[in-house]
Amino acid sequence: MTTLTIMRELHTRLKALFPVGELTEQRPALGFVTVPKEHLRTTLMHLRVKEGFTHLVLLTAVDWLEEGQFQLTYLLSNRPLAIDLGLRVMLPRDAATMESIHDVWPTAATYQRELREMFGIDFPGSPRLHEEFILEGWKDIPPYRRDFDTLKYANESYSQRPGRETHDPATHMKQQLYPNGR
Amino acid sequence: MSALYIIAVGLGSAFVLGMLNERQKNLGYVITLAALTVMSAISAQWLIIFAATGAHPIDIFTAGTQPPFAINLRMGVIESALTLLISLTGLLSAIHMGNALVARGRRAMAVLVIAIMALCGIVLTRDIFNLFVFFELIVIATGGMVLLSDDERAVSAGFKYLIVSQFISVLLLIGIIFAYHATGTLNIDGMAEQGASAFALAFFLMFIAVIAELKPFPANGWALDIYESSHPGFSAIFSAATGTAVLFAVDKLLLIGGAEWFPVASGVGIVTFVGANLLALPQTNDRRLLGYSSIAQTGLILTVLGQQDILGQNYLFIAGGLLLAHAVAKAGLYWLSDLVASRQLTAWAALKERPLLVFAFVTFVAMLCGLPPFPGFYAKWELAHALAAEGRMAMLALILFGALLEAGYLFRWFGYLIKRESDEKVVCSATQAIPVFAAVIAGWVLGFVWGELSVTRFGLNNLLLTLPLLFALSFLLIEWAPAWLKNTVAIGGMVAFFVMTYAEYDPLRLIFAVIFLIGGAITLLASYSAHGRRVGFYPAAMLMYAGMIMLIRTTDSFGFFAAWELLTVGSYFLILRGKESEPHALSYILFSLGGAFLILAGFALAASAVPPAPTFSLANLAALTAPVAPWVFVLLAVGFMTKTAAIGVHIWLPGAHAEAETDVSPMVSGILLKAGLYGLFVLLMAMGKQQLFGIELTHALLWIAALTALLGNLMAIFQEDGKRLLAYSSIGQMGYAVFGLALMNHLGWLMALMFVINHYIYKAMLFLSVGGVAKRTGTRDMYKMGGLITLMPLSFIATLIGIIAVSGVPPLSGFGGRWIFYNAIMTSDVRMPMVILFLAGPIAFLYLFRLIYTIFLGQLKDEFRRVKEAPFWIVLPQMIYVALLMIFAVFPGIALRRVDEYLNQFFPEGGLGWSGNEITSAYGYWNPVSIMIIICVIFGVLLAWLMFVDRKAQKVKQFNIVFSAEAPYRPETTHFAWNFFAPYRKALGFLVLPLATMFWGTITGLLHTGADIARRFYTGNGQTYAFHFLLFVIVAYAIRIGF
Amino acid sequence: MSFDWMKIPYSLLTLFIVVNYGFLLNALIQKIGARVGRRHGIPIWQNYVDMIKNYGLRSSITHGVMFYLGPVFRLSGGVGLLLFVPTIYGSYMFSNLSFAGDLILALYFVFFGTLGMALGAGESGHPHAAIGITRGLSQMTAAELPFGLAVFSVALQYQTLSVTEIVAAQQGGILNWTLFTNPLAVTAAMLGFLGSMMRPPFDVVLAPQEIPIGPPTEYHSSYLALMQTNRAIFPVAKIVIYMNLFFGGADDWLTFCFKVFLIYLWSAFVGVVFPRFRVEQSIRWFLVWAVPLGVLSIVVV
Amino acid sequence: MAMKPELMKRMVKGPDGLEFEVEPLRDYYCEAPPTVMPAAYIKIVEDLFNWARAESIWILGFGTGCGAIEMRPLMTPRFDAYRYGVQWRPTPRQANLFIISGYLSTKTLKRAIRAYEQMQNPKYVIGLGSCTINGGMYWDSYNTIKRLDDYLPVDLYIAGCMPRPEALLSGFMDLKKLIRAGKGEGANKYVENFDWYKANQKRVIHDWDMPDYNW
Repeated sequence: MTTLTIMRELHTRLKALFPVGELTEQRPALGFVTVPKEHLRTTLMHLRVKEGFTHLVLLTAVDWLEEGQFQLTYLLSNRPLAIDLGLRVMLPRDAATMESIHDVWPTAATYQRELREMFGIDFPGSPRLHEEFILEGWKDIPPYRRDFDTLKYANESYSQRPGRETHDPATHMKQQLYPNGR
Repeated sequence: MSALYIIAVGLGSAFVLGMLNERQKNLGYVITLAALTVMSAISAQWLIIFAATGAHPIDIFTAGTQPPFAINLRMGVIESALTLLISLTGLLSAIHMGNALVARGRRAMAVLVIAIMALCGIVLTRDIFNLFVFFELIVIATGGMVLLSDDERAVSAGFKYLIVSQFISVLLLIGIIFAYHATGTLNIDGMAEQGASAFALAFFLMFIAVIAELKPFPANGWALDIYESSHPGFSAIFSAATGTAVLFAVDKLLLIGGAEWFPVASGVGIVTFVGANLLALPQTNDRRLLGYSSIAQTGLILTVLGQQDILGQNYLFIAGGLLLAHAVAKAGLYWLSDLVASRQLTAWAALKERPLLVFAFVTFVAMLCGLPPFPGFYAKWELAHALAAEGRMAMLALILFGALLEAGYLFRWFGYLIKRESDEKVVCSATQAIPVFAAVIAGWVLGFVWGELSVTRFGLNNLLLTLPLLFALSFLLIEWAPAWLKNTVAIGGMVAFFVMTYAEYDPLRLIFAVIFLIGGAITLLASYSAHGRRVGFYPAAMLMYAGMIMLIRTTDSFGFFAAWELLTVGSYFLILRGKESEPHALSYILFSLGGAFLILAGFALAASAVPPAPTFSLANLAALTAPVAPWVFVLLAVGFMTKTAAIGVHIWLPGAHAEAETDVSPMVSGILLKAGLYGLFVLLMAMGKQQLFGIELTHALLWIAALTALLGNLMAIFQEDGKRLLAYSSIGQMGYAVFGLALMNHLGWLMALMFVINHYIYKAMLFLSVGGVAKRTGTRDMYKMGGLITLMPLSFIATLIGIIAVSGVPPLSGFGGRWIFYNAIMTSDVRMPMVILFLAGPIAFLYLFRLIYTIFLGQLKDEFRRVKEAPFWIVLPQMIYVALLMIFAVFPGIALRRVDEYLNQFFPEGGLGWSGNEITSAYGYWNPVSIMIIICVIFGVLLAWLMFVDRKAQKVKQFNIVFSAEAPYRPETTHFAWNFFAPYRKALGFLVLPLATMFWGTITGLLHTGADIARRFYTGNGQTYAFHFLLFVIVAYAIRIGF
Repeated sequence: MSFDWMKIPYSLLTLFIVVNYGFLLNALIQKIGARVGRRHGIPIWQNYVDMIKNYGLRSSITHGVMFYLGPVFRLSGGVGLLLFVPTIYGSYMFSNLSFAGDLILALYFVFFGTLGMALGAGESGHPHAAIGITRGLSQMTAAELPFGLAVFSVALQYQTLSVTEIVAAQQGGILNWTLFTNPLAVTAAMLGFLGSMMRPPFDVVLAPQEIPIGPPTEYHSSYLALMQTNRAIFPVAKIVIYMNLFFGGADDWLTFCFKVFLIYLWSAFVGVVFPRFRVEQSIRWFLVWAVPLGVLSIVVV
Repeated sequence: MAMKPELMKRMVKGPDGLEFEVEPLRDYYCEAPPTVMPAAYIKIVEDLFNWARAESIWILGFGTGCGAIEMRPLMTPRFDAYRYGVQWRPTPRQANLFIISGYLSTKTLKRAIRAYEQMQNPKYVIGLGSCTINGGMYWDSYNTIKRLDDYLPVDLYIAGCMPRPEALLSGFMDLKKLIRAGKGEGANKYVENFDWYKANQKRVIHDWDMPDYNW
């Protein structure tokens, strides 16, 4: 049985149980499905207990500013079968709160701390959630939100050395290497 | 007035009491008291007559005929003393009970008077049938006293008692009938003339019946409840008076039975002594414990009765001493128990608010344990010598073992009394107090009498007439004074005594005398820091010092042993004063008493070979030859080494020294440990090398000492508690000193002396310094401290000087010890133990550094930021010690030169050369003055240079450290102190498994388990007890007469 | 032997020679180590430059009195150790201050600097300093043992504790050296020597990558300069003892330099070959490999 | 300004039962300001010292950015910086030269300031790579500083992204010349312009939780 069929069968089984979305096949051994926010925990537990996805590889977020949504990605791994499955959860940007899963995977607490700091997504109940993680003394809006203007912030906060030129790397190198314009 | 009146008054008053109206209680009480007073007066009168004139005993025949038609009474010195004891016990019990007796009414009073009368009768009668009659009277009276108790268990207790007693009476009566049939007389002396062999079975029955009245172990379940359930005033009579009378009855029977029955008495006695003491161990009820203890004590005296063939004329002295000590103490304890509301041993803590009652308790416990200066002590000494002289070492061992068990539970009890908490109030009326203090006074008077007797009979010493002990005891009289006054008196007394006597010491003893007296006085300076009256401290401390100074002043074995016991007891009381020291003080006293008993056995054994027993000049130990000599050596050496805490018997030390009070730790560590070393000095000076089974005993000592040094040091480095660390360090240092002694050469001994001096100075200093810090910070855990150097600079300086000296680094005085050590081992023919000692040396650095670093260096904690320097009076002696240490470092000759010459008489070879400031040996040389100057000059020059080039250094604070570019979180997490030598534990931690602790723990565990198993036979069922008794009779019969 | 005033300039002369030799020797050994790693290594005078620079630093801090005294203790220990032992055999000039005491004095004075330095570093309050000290002291207890046993063995062999007499007994040919008359003791001592030189595999005390850099973490400027001076003197002073006890001493400065260099090289040689032991490993190593030899040397001598 | 809990004032109860206040920043840290350290009074002595300082450069082993990887080869046989008297020391107390090896985030800047201030006068700073000069490829990053000399007195920049070890060696040679010429006075410059430096530092470090000068 190929990895892809395993993945598809898994998806079929999941679909029978939970209102999950379609399978995005990134690679044969890596797929993503979207899960409604309220079904995430049961799906995670099911994958962990019944399907052998015992390892939380990472928990990360994407800011879909235009859609007004954050996408959380819980990437799980089934070690014996060597397949990874990512669960996507979409949150509204203006009410960015998600259930914490630190009780399932204690490592999740660290990811959640980071997401709280960098995206401003809240995970009520997660340990040490409001302690500083990477940033020290940050006062602005979370810097990984796409509505945070990093250049403006840098110009306001740091004094730039005058005389600095900025080049587009591709055109600059082209000019450097082929000054004749070939 | 004739002794007959004792009986007559008793019977008469009982009769009158019976005639009284129920409501005339007070009149009855008056009559009772009057009767008992008259009985006591008659006995006292006779005692005075006999004691003053030495008159012969008087025989009284009632009705002018011979027995059995008349009662034959005899009044002699013993009889008068015993009847006095009995009737006084009765009188005092009656006074003590007072209202309780009145409440019980005239019947109780009549029963009491009858009991006392009958007991006196047993003592007085010379007629075997009368013996039976009086026994019956006692049984009935006792039963009455028990049944009249308001305790709910009293009925069953009295019933059980009556059942078995009747059993006994039947046996006795049958025996008497057969004996009369065989001899045709009922007179005891008449029977004695014919010998018991003619009517062995009849005699057996009589004898076993009387012995059974003593409630021998294990056939005594029926009798224990009566101690527990009757009024303690009655229990006092059961214990003190009944026991006395019955023992005398046994003595009379033994007159008939002759020597062949002695072993039976001894056997039953010793089994009872050990067994009852064992059973007393797990008891938690005070009166039951006292009951067991009473049975044990009667067992001991029964043993003595059985040994009368070898005791000769000392028989009465020994048996009497033990008996009186037992009777007085036990009666006193029962009376005391009436003042305590609850029956748990721990409830006695209520007494601690009353120093006088505590003193009474101490007196009684000391009497029971046979501690000096009470009669039991002299008796025990004589008994041990008599037994050893006849080679009855097994019996001696059993007696000492039983005595140790007894000391175990009694001192545990005393620990409860002093250290536990109780909410109960002690109510003590005058009538209750009078008997108790009468017993206390009697105890001390008897101690004096026995001391005087020991002087006249054996040429021993009356301890109560020795100046140091009197000085120590005089502090009891000024307990009301404030502590500073008593402290001044104590210091003055010690210094004055030294000034008075210093010319009498030879150089070796002078060193010990200086440490004990002057050193003790310096240490006492720290006691000025205490406030209030400090009740109990000064008698205890002075008792210890008295013992120590008596130890070095005495020349004979008795004085030595007495001094040893005194210093042990004194130091025990001192150690017990510590806050958490209850279990440690107990383990201290048990190990010390165990050691003392070994010493007693050793002296007794030695005395059997070098007359004159019972005391001999210690120098005569030299005259001992094999096979006795090596055993004496072993017994004495092990005894002394319990005090120096050699490995294996060291487990008492850390707790005892660490938990003691701030100013007590330096005394018990810096000074007290030297007593053990002095003992070893005395032993080795007299006996030298001895061989046992081909093993050179001093070589064995070398090994023990080396292991002690190594393991003491190793254990020290793993301690978190500063005072415990110092305590373990003391174990190691004592290992060095014993090692020096065991080397058996000139320099080895000199090194031991060097350690004696050094260890006194620096350990007293370090204990004071660490104790001062602990006092200020409220903890002894070193990792909780840190960075105290700026807040407690003087304590730091003392510790710094102390650790440099301990480590042996030049130029301080520890180096001298090490230098002599290396020179001493050059001539020794044993080399392997030195390897161990070489390893032990550097390990000292580990714990020393830990001590000073974790307390004074490193990070200061939040809560200690406002800590002040230790109190002035604790710092002052430390500074004196610093000065002493410096002086001794530069001029060791002050102390050592004369000792060096003195040692020439033991080892003419291998002394040191003293030319100017240079000290030379056969191998090397050493110039302390030059060393000090050179090091100071180099250090000074370099310091000046650094101060020149680094004159602008900015003083920073504790978190201004490079912390991998981070900031320290808190001082607690920055101070690296806990589990300081973790890698060392990984490498060598297996060496410090608490094997010795486990060993001793297993032994005490086994004893307790054994006692618990034995306890299961005591079902509380009267039939079972009757069966026990029957079994006892059968077994005794089988053993004695044969199947 | 006793004191006279001429001893002072003579001792200072010894000190001067040894300091310079020590600086150069340290650099040379470092260069040898570098060459083993195929590097060029530091210039031979680098240690002088470092020392001058450290004295030349303009600022310094102090954590307290003991911190200040630590380096003084350290250097006093080195200087004292050197001066308590006669450097050149048979020379009155270079017998230094050995009249003050014999071999035992030198043996115990070794700890003077160690202890003082440990206290000074302790007052800095830096946990790395304390950790380094626990490691150093722990290791020292095991490393000093074979040396102590060997010293005892040698003292028994020659029946003296005087360094001069021990050297005297080894005169008259190379075969009279303790190295050949008591090889067990010398082997034990030379194994112990490795542990006292702060070189691999026994340098876990400093462990620059792990507890940077152990006891001297907080020391700098002139404190460090004093300690560097001690680092020049102390190994030489220590090696002088080894040389006198085991390798026949030295009659003149040339022999002295040569023997000291060779003995020093032994630890450098081992150091460049082996990686680092943990503390408990080195304790076990000494107890298993070196101590039995020392015990044997005591038994058979 | 969010103070870390361990640095906040706290009431503490001593063993004698008395309560008192502990203010960590005051009680646990030296508050003295730094001072300008004058050169040796005698010129020739100062020259000797400057020569020694130049010939004995002890680097603080603190890799702040990706350039740290370029320093390791200097210890290897190929480059062997030891020949020039350059050594690495693990503690700032003993080091003289602080190499900021690449981008410096504001978080690292705090540590760099601490480490720099713990070094002893005279001390030198080399900025390695373009990130220290003008932010380099992190010019628009929200958390890296753009100009090192705003925060620490830089003696020398070595340009490049990243400069190779040879460039570092060359930089050391230039630094030596500066020192020998008596121009390596960055420490005193830092003290003289202390307020300016501190203002710059505090502008980017929002949770300033240490004393103004880390002794």
